[in-house]
Amino acid sequence: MADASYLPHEFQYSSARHQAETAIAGMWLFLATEMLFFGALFLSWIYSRHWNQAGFDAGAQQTNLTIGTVNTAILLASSFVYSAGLAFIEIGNKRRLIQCCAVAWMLGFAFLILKFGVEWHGDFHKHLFPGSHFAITGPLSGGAQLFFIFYFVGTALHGLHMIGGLILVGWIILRARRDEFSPGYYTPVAAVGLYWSFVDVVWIVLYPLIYLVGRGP
Amino acid sequence: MRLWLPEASTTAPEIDYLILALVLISCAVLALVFGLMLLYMFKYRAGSDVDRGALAEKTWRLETGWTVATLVAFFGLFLWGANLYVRLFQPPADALKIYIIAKQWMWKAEHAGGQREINAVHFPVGRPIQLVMTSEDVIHDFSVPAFRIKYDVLPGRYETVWFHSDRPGTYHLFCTQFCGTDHAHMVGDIVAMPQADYQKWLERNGTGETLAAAGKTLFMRYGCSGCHGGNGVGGNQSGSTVRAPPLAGLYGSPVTLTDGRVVTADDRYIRDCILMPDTQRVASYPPVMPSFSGQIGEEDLLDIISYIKSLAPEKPS
Amino acid sequence: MTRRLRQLLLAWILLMVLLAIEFGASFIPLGRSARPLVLIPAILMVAAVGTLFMQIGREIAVVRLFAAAGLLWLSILLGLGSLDPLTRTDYHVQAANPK
Amino acid sequence: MSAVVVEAGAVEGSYLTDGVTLRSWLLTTDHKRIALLYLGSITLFFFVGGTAAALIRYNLITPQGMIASAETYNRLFTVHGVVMVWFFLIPAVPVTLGNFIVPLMLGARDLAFPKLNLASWYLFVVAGVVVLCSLFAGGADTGWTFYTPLSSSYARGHVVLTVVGIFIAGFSSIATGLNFIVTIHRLRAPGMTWYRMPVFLWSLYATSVILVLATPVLAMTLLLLGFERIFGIGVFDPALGGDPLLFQHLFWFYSHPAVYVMILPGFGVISEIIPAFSRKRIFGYKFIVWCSVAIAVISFLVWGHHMFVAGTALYSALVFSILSYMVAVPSAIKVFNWIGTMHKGFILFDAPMLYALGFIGLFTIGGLTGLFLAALGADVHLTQTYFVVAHFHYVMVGGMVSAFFAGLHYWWPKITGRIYPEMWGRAGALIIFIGFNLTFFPQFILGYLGMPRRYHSYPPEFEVLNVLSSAGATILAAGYLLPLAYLTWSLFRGERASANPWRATGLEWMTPSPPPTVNFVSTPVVTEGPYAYPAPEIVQHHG
Repeated sequence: MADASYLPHEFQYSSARHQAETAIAGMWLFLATEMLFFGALFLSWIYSRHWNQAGFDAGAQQTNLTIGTVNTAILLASSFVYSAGLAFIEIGNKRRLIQCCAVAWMLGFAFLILKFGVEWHGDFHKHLFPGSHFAITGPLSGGAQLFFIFYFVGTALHGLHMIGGLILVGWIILRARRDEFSPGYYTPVAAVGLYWSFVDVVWIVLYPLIYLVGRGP
Repeated sequence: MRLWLPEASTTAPEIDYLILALVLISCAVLALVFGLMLLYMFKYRAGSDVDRGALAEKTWRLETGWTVATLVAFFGLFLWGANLYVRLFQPPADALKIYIIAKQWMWKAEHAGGQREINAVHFPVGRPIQLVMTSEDVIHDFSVPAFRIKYDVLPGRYETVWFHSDRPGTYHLFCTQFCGTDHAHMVGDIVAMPQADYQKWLERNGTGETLAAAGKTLFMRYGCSGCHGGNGVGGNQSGSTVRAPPLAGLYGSPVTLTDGRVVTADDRYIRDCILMPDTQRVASYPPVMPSFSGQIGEEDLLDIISYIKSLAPEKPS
Repeated sequence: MTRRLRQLLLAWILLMVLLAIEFGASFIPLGRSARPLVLIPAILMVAAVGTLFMQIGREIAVVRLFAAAGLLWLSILLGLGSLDPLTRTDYHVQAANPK
Repeated sequence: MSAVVVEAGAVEGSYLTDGVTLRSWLLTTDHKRIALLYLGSITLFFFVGGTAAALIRYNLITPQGMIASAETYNRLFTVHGVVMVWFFLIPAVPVTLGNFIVPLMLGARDLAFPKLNLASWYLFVVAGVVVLCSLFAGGADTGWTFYTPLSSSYARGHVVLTVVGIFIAGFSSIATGLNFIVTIHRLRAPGMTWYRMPVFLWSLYATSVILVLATPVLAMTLLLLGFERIFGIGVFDPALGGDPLLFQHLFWFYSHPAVYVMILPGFGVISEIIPAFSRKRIFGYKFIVWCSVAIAVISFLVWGHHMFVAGTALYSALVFSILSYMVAVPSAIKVFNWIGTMHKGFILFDAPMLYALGFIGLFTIGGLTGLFLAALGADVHLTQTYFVVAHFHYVMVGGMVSAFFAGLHYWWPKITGRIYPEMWGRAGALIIFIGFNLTFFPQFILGYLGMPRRYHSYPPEFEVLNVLSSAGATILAAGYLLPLAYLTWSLFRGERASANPWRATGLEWMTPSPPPTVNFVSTPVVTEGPYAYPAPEIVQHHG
């Protein structure tokens, strides 16, 4: 962070830089808690798959691999663009920051449309929502339903995090338009960037768990 | 008021020794902690002018000393407890099997001869007894304090405990896993009887139909015989169109699964085959068996397993 | 284009390559129990995002402590947590002796 | 770090007089005021949970149960567990004493994220209101452990509402823990190196590590439980191929470390009080602080000992048993160090010290009986009986609640600027110690004799011990009402306290009682380690 000891800061800190570094550290610690939050979901994946491998994989084969892969690429791009925006504000280019945030926001939005508007829609259409009308019947039905529980819970929670992220990125755009950031003060941009990338990280793990592991030969 | 608990099984004294050892260790530590505390409270109270010179500055040696001492003691206790635990859950091969089905809020017991009882388990003294237990709804727990045994009874799988009692008598059976409104009423009697009395009891309560006989009827009714053959001799040998493994002599023998594992066909294995055939495919047979999950009740299941168990190995022709 | 932007672009390309590898790897015929190996590229991608986008190396040391703690505790949860199902034998497994 | 100069005019009066409107309290970001807001909230919950406990003991006076309906009894112990665990024991010391003292001890003006601190109180209040709503709507009858499939498919009460309350309370915990960790890392006063931090700070650091890393797992677990109950998703349901033991693993992954959340801050409080009232440097400082950290880590490795008879794998039981012994070692080390601190001190018997001595005794009993439950063979007999109930009440009530009262009395002059009546304080400590032992010691014997926990009625041979326990509970209840009365009295009538009434060390005693809003007029500079009490021999020669 650029040295900015002349900037205002809260009274428990010795400098604006001290405060900025602390805020970023707090964000990282929050992300560590998020790791454990999703960790519990991953443990349920291990259990469900361990006890019902064939059914679980049969469920995975019903997922929409194309959308899943495209969405992964979209999120990676979004994270990349946002990071670029952060790099721009570090050298004082506010216009580029706003542009990058806007692109990142739109990519994130596209992800949500594809995920919930198209993919979930298709899944419901194919009766893949667990319950009495579930598409897969026979001995593999239970395991396949467990898979789709993991799928729906996992993508819904990730989707909620995405929506939270979109709100935060939108907030950064608003504040940037009000000219509140400078090379000396851009802590919120960096903190939201961490969160945005973390949402990406969660998806990077969910993607193979949902689409790839069960897609055996 | 009674402050002792009968030691009615062969393992009970062993567990009591371990508990006694723990009590003695605890008392020694408590005597040390309270003793030192009271001593210092008196000796070093603010008003006393006892000598306080030559304070121990080096704490390192003392710290390491008591850390190592606790570690060694703990490791010993671990080994002692672990050894008991492992033996507690390895039933001897010759144990008499009694089946237990738990449901909100009662215990049902079934004997091989078809005798059924509720909230009571009668068994003979002088030989090991193995309980094969499952639940129809929530998790319960089969606990007999006089035998020092306890194990959770889960829905959807068999758990097992065993004991060996030499003391005839009636003991408490408790459900010790909270299971809903009448949890406190899910209690019963464990009745240990001399061998002769047990025989009489069996005869008095006999229904005329053993578990295996009831199972044979069910084996036909659920259509098992369609593929596995009328006497469980296997498909293709009795004119059936589907090739299914023979069941005669299956119980207790090793089975090779498609993924290469070799398992012993016991109660749990047969149960899983019926309910989740998908996970237990036997090598060299086509995966055609449907799951009977949700279609056979726990009691019927036990009957069918008893029937399969009763099928003697075929004589080689 | 600044050095940082070039670095970000390269990071993104690296991520896309890893994604392609992962995607391709999922078509390799693997046994059911070996399938989770396709997670390896994903773990590399996570590491790449953490170091290149989130720039964990640039922050104060305590940040790396927090991230390491998160990972350590995650591994405790997954490791000890799966110890039970992976070693739970519902029936005795004997040494394989093909007849 | 350089000192920020605060104008002299900014420190007139104390944090209590800096704004007297309701608004100035409800929108405050001052850690000291938030601590008081929390103190009020958890006191309320302590008495809600306590009332449930009293009714439980009342019911158990006769074998058939004094309360007609088993359903009511089941809901009572569920409320007791939920309220006491999540709304008293877990928050108690961190959010009240911790919130107040941590910045003062560090020489900081506030926590790192004051708004987050206030938000955590509001989350706590919302969570509490939700749980109280579910309580008034009839409560749940699952026990605080919510085992599936009972809680997901069979129980009738307001399980989802209760779970939602706990879920929200979890975020409050995370916010507090996160705030403490970051504060301790980043806002130490100049010269306050790690090894110059009082043990209380190390304890709260370790506590916060657990709060931050275990609570998210609980959040996901409760979420899955809620989904399972509403949609029947089946992750924990064997009928669909799910595993009810997964729920227990996830639940105890949180709840076992949470037990250490309840006791570690207690260790910290005791480690402040024993040196202060022995007028002596703490014995084995580095051992004590690293034991706190060790407990925070190892406590995550032992959850399986709650499941020795639950149907887990044999190997996993063996591994968890030996790890459970490992976590007992650091606790044992601490007990010896406290006693070592008393050696050759000048021991004063003020109320905080009496509570602290009670803590050592009761915690030692609680800890030792934990060894019974870690020993696999013995656990099979003792688990799920009153032995377990007695064991964890010795640790949590005998240990943690005693420590909370010890700390509350110790820092009361600092927090309120008033002195509590000393004789009443000592009487309270004594009555609680006696009442506690009468209540819970008989339960060890009941447990050995096989009386299962959570029983509304019981076989008549257990009656005498149960009556004894209930009789002790009345004494204990009186013991807990006493401090409520005299502490409240002292708020208005108590003698004014000086800055350092105990002549204790620590930065919190270097600022006026009650402290000004900014805590310190000028940022203190730390030049020596904690507990710099003069060596006993010097005192003896000159004093």
